[in-house]
Amino acid sequence: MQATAKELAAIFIARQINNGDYISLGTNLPVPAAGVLLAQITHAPDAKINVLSYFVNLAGMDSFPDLGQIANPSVVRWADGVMPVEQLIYGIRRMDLCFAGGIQIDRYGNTNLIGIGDDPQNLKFRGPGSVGTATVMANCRKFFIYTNDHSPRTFVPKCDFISAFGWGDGGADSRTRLGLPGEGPRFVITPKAIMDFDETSKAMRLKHLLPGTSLEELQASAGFELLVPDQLPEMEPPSAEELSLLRTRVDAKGYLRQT
Amino acid sequence: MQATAKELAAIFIARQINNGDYISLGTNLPVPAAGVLLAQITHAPDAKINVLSYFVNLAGMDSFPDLGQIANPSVVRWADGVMPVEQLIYGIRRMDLCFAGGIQIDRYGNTNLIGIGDDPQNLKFRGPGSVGTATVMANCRKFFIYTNDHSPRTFVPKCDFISAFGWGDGGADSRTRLGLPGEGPRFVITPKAIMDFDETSKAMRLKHLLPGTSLEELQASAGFELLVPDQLPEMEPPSAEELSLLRTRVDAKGYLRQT
Amino acid sequence: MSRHKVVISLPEAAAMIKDGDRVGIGGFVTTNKPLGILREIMRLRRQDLTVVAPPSSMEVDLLLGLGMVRKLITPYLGAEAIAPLGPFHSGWAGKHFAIEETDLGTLVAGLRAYALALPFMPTRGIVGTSIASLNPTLRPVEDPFGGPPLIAVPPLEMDVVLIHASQADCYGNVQHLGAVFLDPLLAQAGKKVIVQVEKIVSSEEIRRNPGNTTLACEFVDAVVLAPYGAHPMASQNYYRVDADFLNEYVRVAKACVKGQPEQFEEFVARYIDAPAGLSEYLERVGLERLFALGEGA
Amino acid sequence: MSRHKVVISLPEAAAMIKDGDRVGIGGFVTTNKPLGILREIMRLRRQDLTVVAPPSSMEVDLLLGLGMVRKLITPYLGAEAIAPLGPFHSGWAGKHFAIEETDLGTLVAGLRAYALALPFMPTRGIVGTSIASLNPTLRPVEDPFGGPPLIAVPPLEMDVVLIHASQADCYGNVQHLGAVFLDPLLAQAGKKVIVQVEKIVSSEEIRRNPGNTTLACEFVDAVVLAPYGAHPMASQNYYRVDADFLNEYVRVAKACVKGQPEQFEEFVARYIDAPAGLSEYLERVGLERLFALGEGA
Repeated sequence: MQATAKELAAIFIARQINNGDYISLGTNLPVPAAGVLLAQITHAPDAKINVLSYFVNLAGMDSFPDLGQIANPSVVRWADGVMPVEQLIYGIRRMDLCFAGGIQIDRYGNTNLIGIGDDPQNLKFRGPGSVGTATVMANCRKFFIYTNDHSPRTFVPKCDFISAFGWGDGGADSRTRLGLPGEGPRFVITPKAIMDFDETSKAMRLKHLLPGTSLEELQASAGFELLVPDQLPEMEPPSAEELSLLRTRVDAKGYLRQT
Repeated sequence: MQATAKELAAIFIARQINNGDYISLGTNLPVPAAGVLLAQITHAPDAKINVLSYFVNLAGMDSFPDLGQIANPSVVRWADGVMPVEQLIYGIRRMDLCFAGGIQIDRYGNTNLIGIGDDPQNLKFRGPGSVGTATVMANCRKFFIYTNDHSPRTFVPKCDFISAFGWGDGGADSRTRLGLPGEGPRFVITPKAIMDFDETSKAMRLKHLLPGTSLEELQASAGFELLVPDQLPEMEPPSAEELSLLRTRVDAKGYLRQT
Repeated sequence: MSRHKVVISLPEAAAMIKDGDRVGIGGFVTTNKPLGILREIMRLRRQDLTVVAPPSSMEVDLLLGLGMVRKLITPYLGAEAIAPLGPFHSGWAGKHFAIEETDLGTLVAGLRAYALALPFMPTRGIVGTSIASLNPTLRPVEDPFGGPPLIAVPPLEMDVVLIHASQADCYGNVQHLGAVFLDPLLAQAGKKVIVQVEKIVSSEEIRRNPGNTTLACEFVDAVVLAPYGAHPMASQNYYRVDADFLNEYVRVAKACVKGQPEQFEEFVARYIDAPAGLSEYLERVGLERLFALGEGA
Repeated sequence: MSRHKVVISLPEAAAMIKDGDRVGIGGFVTTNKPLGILREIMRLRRQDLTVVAPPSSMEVDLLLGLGMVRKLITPYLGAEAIAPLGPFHSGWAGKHFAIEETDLGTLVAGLRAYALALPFMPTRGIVGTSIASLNPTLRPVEDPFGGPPLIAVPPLEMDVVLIHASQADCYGNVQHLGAVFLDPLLAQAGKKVIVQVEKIVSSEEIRRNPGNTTLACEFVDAVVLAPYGAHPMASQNYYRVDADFLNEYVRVAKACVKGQPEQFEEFVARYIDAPAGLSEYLERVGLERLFALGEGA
């Protein structure tokens, strides 16, 4: 079986992780979770993974129980430590990588978990809330944005509300001007494509198309003009080992193989 | 044997403690420690005692090992919990009573653990430092000052430096003006006397003379004019039970019976 | 004199919460939620509550649906993959209750400011976000060292904090035996703190491992025995979340928001109003179902 | 690929501290002091150090006496009843080294500001005291909610933090098995963190009780095996403070401050410069003496 787009997305994420990185894994983001786990059992055995209240190292895991629920209590079997939730924030100086989702994502990598509408007192749709994304994405060294819904509903020119600041209204100095310590969003990852941000304008830019999506289709999937570079290399294909480990030890239940 | 002045001081302290008070016990203050322990085994079995890193309840103790070293590791045998030192400050909203010492104490209840001299770069004598007294005395509901050295060397008109703020330059609003949450120093206790503060001026005022010290002698023991009320009642004498418990269960080694 | 025991009954605990109170709720998303006490308050339909909660779930959505909440302060309401959104939270926000916008860092800053008796804590975490403009309690604050301005978070006050934990002694020393979430911080910042536990153990058992104590009695005003008291949420070391129960709730609550309140009213009658206490509630849920939520079941 | 072990030798640990570094020292007064690593640094006479320490004792006084410290930041230096004052601290302050005046609350605020990546933390704790005027790094800050002004404490930076604990695994997960003092905060705020331990245990032993882990490997860069490494200070669960040794130190240090350095120089030669490593130091102290410091001895 060929690698699915979600599998490729997870493999892309895995390859971005450096051995020794301190990574915080939020809940309900199975593709980023798969990427981090794959990195841990391949080239990043020293990656330090925080799963809500637990510090874990999964280098020795035979297989992971359920990607659909990363904050599974059974994670405790690999726990080196238990921590109060404040620790997430109090130890943020050392955090290298986090993941943000959003009900809206705009062209400058701002995300919205607050709600949709003009009037905050009369929203069309109230989101679940910012969780810790505002403070964590402001501070942690870098972050990736992930969503399963690559459509103009999610990819909007401007978020109705911003729960986690990306590059604001654009510009390489948009974070430093506000004094935000973190280096900001690095990639936006979906089952259709992988995007980064233009170095100067910080507008979202296509990096890799994932299988099953054409450039035309992708351009129609966002409510704003996505930058497309002259050269659009394909993502380096997964090795047999990456795919095999992903399927047997990280995602045995096949969450990423469902379409 | 008659009660010694130190024993009376400890009994006075014990009587000020309400059942249920949350009390933090600093180190190297055996008389206040004895007072708190005596209260715990008589009328305050629910007093909540913090000894540095431990939360203890000593209501069931047979006898206390060594008043000279209250932060004795053996205290852990009565520990209900262990806490990081930040907890002292982070949980300060609930703290009812603390004790401060000082190499200088002035007429408005300010204390100095920093040093003696005019020039901070060239002190005549450098003290051990403020420990936690600045922050704790600013915040905890009330505090008592204790010293063994009731002499003009310690009791000065004005501290060379202030490590814990009492009533500043005097006046009942001297703390609220600065926004300090705690109600300030209530008593100053020594083996010679017990003092409180005038309600309006907040100048130090004699409350009880302790046995072995005359009024004249006491007035010569401070480098400032101590207020003396018209009525100077003696401290209510210790009951046989108070003295017996103090000697058998709190201070078996007789620290307070040495002169 | 002997030590005073702080163990009280669930109705006594509920009596400590008044109309108009600011109520803190411990636990995290679907774990360690004090539903034993909360159901008692729901039965009494306390009004005009301000709810302060770390990432929360259907227990808060139900308070919203019962019309008990005036203002909600939580960084998240949902049940992750089981149910990403609370029906009343999503549908009624701004209409039937107000939201004081926050995130985890802002919540921690406000609670810490209160515990430390400080008028504010600065944060950089929400600079540039909508939280800074949507939440009217926040103010800009200059950096006295010359950097860009920050946001000042005022103390977050709570009249009563409700917590669920594994065990406590009768004097109020509590042990979670697992993750503590934000419970210690909530306890430090609460004016009154009530902890419901699966089990009351001896003082000797607590003192055997004082390092396991997560809330010393300094920070606990009352303890309530509430076995299975977190149901339908999970209780660390005891049982998993009852996903079927949550799904049933989400179904009837969604219908209610859409104008069909009948099934929601039945649900409330059956699980909140009719049972005389925790035991009757648990009997209605059914022991077989409860046992099936245990580890390995 | 297998996991990288972070265990290093004492000389390797000492090589991580450079002249001019800001060094944090864990523990509390006379307990859990990282003397194994400190003695290595003393032997090398590192210069121009800025020392950041929670309530500290003779280990810091000795650094002062050896002329290694440019600036000292500690709320307390002494050994309680054993020796209320450090001779070099009392006698040389302002003359041979500078003091950045602080108290426990101010220290915690500065460390927390650094860990949180904030430009300052406000405190009310030193308003009205001399600390606010003696410490030039502090600034007044307005309360944006209209109350009286507070003091802003800037981030307290540390290049290396040295900690002593009971045990760790080879990956850097540390367990104190007792009080943690300010060690977790120091570790969160340190750029590099080195922990010396009485015992290195297996990863399985750590994972048996992950709740006992006080510093997860996220906050630890290196682990050093140092049995009896806190001597002459106490080590929780292992041995008490060696009061005779401290008294000897105080005696020779006092004489040195008074202009008679010979005995202090002998002391330094004997215990710091001559021993080739921890084992030789401990042999000079004598095993019988060390064993007598154990519980029940």
